[in-house]
Amino acid sequence: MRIPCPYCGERDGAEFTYCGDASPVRPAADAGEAAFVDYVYMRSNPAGEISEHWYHGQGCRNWLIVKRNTRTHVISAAMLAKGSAP
Amino acid sequence: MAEIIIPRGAFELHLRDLPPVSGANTLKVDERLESAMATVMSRGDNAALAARIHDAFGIVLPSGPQRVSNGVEAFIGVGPGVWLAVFEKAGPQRASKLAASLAGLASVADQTSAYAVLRITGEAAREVLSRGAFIDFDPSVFGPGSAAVTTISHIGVSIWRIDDAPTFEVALFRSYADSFWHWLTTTCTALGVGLVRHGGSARI
Amino acid sequence: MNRLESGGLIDRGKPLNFVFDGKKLAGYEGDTLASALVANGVRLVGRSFKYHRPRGILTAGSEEPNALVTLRTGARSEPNTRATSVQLFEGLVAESQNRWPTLGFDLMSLNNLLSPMFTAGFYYKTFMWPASFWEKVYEPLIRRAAGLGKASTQPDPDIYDKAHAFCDVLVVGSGPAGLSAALAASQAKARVILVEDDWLLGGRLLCEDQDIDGAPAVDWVRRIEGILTAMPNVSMLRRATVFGAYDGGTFGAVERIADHLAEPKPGVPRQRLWKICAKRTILATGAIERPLPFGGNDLPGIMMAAAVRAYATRFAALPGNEIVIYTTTDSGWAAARDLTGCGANITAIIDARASAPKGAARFAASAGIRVFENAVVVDASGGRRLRSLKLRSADGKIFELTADVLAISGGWNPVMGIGCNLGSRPVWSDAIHAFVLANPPAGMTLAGSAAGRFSLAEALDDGHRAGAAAAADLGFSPPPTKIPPCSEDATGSMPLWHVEGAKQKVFVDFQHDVTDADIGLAAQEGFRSVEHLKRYTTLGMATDQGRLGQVNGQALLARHLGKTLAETGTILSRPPFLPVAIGAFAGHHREMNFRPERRTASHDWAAENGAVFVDSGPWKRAQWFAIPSDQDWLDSVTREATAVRASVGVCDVSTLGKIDIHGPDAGIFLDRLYINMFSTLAVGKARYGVMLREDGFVLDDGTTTRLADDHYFMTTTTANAVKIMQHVDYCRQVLWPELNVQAVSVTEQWAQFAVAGPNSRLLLQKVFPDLDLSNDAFPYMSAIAVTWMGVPARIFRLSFSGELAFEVAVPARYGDALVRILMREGRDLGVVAYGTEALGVLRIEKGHPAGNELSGQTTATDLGFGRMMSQKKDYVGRVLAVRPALTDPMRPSLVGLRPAARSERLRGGAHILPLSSENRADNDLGYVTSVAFSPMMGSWIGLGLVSGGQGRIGERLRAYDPVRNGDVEIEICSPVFVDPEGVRVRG
Amino acid sequence: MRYSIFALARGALTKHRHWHPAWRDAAPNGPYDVIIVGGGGHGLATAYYLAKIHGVKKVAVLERGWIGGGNAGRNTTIIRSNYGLDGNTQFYEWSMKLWEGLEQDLNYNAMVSQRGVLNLYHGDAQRDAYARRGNAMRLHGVDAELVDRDAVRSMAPFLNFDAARFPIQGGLLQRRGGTARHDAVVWGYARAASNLGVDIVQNCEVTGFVRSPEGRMIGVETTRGKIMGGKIGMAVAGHSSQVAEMAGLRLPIESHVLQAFVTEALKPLLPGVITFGAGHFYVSQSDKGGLVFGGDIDGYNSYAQRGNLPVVEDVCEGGMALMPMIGRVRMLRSWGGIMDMSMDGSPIIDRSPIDGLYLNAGWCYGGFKATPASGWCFAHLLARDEPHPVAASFRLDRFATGRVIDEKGQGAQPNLH
Repeated sequence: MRIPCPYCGERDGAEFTYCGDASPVRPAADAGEAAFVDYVYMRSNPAGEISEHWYHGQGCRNWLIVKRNTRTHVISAAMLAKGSAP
Repeated sequence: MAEIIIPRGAFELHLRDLPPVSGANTLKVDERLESAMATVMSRGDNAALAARIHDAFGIVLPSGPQRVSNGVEAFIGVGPGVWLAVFEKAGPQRASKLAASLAGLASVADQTSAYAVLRITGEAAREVLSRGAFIDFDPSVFGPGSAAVTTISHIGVSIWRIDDAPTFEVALFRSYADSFWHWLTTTCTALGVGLVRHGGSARI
Repeated sequence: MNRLESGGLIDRGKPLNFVFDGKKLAGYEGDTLASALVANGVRLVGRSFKYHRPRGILTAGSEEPNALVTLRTGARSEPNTRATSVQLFEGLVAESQNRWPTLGFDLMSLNNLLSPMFTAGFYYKTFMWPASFWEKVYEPLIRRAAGLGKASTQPDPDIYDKAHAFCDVLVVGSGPAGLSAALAASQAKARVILVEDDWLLGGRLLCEDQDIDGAPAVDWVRRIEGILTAMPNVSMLRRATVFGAYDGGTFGAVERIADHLAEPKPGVPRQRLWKICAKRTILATGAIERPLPFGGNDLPGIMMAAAVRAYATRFAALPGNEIVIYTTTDSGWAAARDLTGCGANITAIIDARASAPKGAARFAASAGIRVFENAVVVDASGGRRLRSLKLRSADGKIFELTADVLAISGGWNPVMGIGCNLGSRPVWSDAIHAFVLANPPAGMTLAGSAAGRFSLAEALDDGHRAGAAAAADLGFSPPPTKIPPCSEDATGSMPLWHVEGAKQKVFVDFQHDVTDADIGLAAQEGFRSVEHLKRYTTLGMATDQGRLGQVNGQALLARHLGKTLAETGTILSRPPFLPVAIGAFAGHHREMNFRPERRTASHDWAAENGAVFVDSGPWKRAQWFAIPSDQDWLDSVTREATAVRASVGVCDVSTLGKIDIHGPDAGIFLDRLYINMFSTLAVGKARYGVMLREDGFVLDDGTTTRLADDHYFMTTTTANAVKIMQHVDYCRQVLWPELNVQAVSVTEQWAQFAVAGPNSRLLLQKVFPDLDLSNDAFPYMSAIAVTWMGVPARIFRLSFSGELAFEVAVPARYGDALVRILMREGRDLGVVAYGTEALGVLRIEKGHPAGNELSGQTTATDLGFGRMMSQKKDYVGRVLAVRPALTDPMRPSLVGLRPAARSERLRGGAHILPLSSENRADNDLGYVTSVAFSPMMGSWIGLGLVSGGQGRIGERLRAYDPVRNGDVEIEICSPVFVDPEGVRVRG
Repeated sequence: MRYSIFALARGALTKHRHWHPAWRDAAPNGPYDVIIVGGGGHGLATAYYLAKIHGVKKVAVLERGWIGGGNAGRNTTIIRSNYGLDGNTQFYEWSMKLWEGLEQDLNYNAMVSQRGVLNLYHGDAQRDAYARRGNAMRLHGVDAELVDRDAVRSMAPFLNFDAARFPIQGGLLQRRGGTARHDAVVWGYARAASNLGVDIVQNCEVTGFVRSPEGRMIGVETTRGKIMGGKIGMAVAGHSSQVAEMAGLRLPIESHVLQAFVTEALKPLLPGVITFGAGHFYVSQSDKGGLVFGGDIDGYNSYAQRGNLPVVEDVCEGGMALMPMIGRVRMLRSWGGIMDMSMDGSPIIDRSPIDGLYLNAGWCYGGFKATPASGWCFAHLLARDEPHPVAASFRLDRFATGRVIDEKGQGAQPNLH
């Protein structure tokens, strides 16, 4: 897998750590337990396009949002997570 | 206690055993011990930081993975808003002086001891490095001034190219030095490349 | 000798000696092991997998199912090696496999007699009674009979390495299509990598008597090779196999650097794994000839026609003196022409098609060859070699021919395995009677025979187009090139999957002994998808991965089901394309070099002082320091721990993760990371903190110091250093990007030493004479940055041991100097160096949780930190930490333990049960997390997680440890064994 | 017809004309009492036990492709019950007990081979963690032995003891662990279930659910038409989220690819299953002689049934660290299974929030070995509407309550389990 890091350029997937679906957003502190249970545990797990978090730990040390197809592994976009909405 | 403490290079013992003369198909290698290094992290206003650095060093701060040098100081882009500053022949307090001069614009962490930096020069350097790093070192892609943070043999490295010799520098966390040396020497042997000690250290 | 006097690509001036099954033989430079065996008249080379039938060389390529040998001996012995792919070298030693006692007389061939019972899947129907016999009797028998070669039990003495490459266009295969493609792309100035499996470029052109540009094709190959070699933008890998296509245009290839030598030169790898990143790929991997079905079609002497042609043309070796050709293709006739040209004696050509191709009759007549049109071979016979065959003409007449070689040609299957790796599915083409890859993955093109365009002219043209198009696609401008004229070759064929009336077994998968009847039985028993067929009969699961027989088998299945091959389909090919040595994937990451080692700045000093090192993640840490008077490790550890409590000790704690956290919002940021407050911490002060995961369980702990208003220095456990750095980056980049916080790991910048014990202040004062380290000036949990002999240093008043203690940090380059000075200056105080074991003893005596307690299954409350959980702020894990199961008062929580009889030993991992209870899970109260021999207590002590925890203090329970035969009565106590009031630490 | 050596001998004389299809290739014929979605090992086992133990008359198994084509046919065939946490231990042990009598029960040789599973440890903390697990097993009546380095050496002398980055110090041994022939398990259950009247419907993909006006699940839409059923059980690990989505549910599950590998066939070399405690590598040898091995999942969400090169390298590095004599042995094939990775690493066998829909999901690495008990317990749940005692912890609500069963202590990050 080749991940197009917005800073480093395209790199081998082995340089990155995966952290799953980027869609769930951490609820507000007072959102209550159910909201946190949903945020922490429940996943859409789509077969197709997904926006996900990858960490370029062996590169620029940035968290990325990568748009990838889980059926084909084709990556259509990658951006820095900081300042991007999933 | 009136004594002098001596810094230890991470590759000291390995380099000591290398022959000093170069011959055909050799790579010159030495450890950069006289330089100070620091991680410079922008606090948000990259333009102001770049201006301050330009004023201080005459260096145009790179916005991507490049190395820009004025011959004595260099800034290497290692991430968005993050640079590795390298100062040739600088003392152990250099990083804190930099921190003071960039106060408010950047956070600075001294990394002088954290990284062991090998300078590698010679025809075979590109091939040797590409054995380990999944990076395209073709001169059309990775010319002088190019930089990359990646891994070699499971070890995190920062690599930048300095000149057309070609000369590369490879920075890695010093605790990995022995394992990295093993990779370097076995790779050179496999390629039939001899390692020799760099004579002196050029100012670039 | 079956060697021709002239011709071929062998060097008759360089004879090579080799040994097969103990027999000394000779071949030439340029031979494969198989061609040398052919030249020596060796027919029988192996035994089949299941029935142990005698088998000879069938092919001349990597698809060989029969001629598998064990190459070399001892530690270098290499089972299941295809003789057809081994380049002959001086002194080569090979042994046949899967036979006992000898290849000629194999007792296991008794299986052949039982073959009427040993049908597809027979083992699923029997060996069930009695149940205990499976492991003891049946399975050992089956396992012994199965398998092929024997693996060495000695470590592989050779080395392997890895390399990376990038290109615009990757061309796989160097036959006419591949060479044309490489030429076209490279002339357009694209960066090209050409990979060839063989040691020579040329592919089929080496094995056929063809002309290109008015000269022998081999001359053209050499010319193109010369042009490509001279181009700086072309790299060529010979003896290299592209074994897999992976995501993003990444390809794996293995280069066999030294397999053609008796052994590699010192330091030179045997093989190299290439990871190639290509923008465009051209698969010019050719095609493989299909066998034909008839009884006894596995007899030694029956060979693929293309193989017989290759042995004659390239290797100047004839496999027999009386050759019959059986074909359904025009290429079978082309083979006959080439063979005749080499002087082979072809007695007959049988073409199953209604009529032979144009011009065939004239050729046959002039060569004196009998021709049978519209006829099929029904059975072949002989014992351990072919002697005669029976054929049936269209009108049902039976003819019998004698022959020692039968060359068969049943059509061509394009080789497109790599193209299927990313999920593209082959589809059946009625035009060429083969599966083709109609929709290759993006960026990949198939060219020549691999695309089902079988003629030489098509291959040259197709390759050129593909190469030019790939380059043009990337923005290069291919110059116009003339495609050279070449000899014509007809490519007509007719599929033939089944023959009626065979008396003997008709083999479909040769190595695995899958027969026509097995396919029928599978269909009859309901195994009707190609996947079921494969799994039930093992069709295509042999070392040739079905390259030869799979389509034939699938066609038979379709026939049984009354369907077409287009309907039943085929199997998706997965990596590796050809079997790859495990060593090649591992490279030098094996044995001691499996993973890199991290050494602290004091490593050499520790080694000089008797340190025994322990793995702590990737780090090597001193576990204890053995001195001559120590009887054993426990002696060393006890001595070290005692000395710390009595005077002073020094321990390298550099491996703890260290993170610099900067920025105006650093305090608020830390408040959200830790359960307790850090924004309120004063500059120059340190605080112990606990972090949770968002699910409410403990993630990590450590002390964090405020060095300036906008600068904190965080420490993590050694084990979690990398994880916490990632977590910090996640929190500041993803969760709270609005906070102005910068963070970077400085773990490696600082060598840090704990100086602990009542005399630690005395020692430090000697090393830092200008500092006031008194309690008033520098109380517990203080920190200061100083300059020590010209270098920056930091001193912290922290204690993991519960003693008066400090931690001193200097830049790692000076770590070695610092530890030597500390030890020298402490000599008159009786300073000891202590390792991780003593560190463990001291922390267990103080009840501090560490790795064994931070198991990822414990909560802050479990570990006694419940009261640290701030109510005033949001932090990671706050909400889910209060779920019912995490706040259940009966959760196991941290306690101390002591053996009731003080002389007894405790062990970590023992479970805790009530006294005189049954040894049952429902009596399980918890377990022992950490143990140590405490010099202070004079006994073993432990920490444990016990249901009801603190409420059980004083209670007698037992530590039950059946896996080590332990059952020790224990007393639950406070986890703080030493100085519970914390007087020493503030001393 | 009963399978036996005598039946085979008869076949030898009659050209095997007497064999029938192992299972009926049924057409949908509803309404059914229970519809099982998913014709893998778990689904077929569930159907078999529903018919056999609970006497449920009309049971259908719907498979979108061919039975056993998913993870049942894409695993490394290991069976074991060496789990340490309450909830897991008793469940996997029940599975092991069922394995031990499976072949006689099904009259099908699934080649259940109890040649032992040995988990190696390389340090004191790992030893104590294995002791903790082994002791938990013993408290549950499961066999477990902590063996030292010498004992490991006598069992597997070819391992790398002397030049190791992480030297072997010993291991946790479960002698009753081992392997079973994965495809045969599927076919054996299919045959036995079919013989009891279960309809196994292949090439029948579920495309939606049919709900009653009250919201109860009463049937499924399929590529072969609407099929009605009293209860619907999902056993589609790898694709649980996809099927659940049709019912409007989100699950605490991600789909990840796990690669596995087999070498060319070799004469007997390995005694049982060995796992390397300092890297990602485990290995056994099949009856055909191939070394079957694997390691970690690739670690990213995937439905592609294939992985990437870094994991191949990582696994082989582990292999060469542990047994450097396999350097010249060649990898023949690789494959990728889609793992239903749950948020705590443990499975779910429970009612869904929708009446009439039942879940069997989230098997992570444990799916194959769990096959018999999963079928047994899911059948129990479907038939009696209450959890079977040995699967009582595998509840869907445990993520909300915090009663997670997290063997690895990694929290809600499924790619780390």
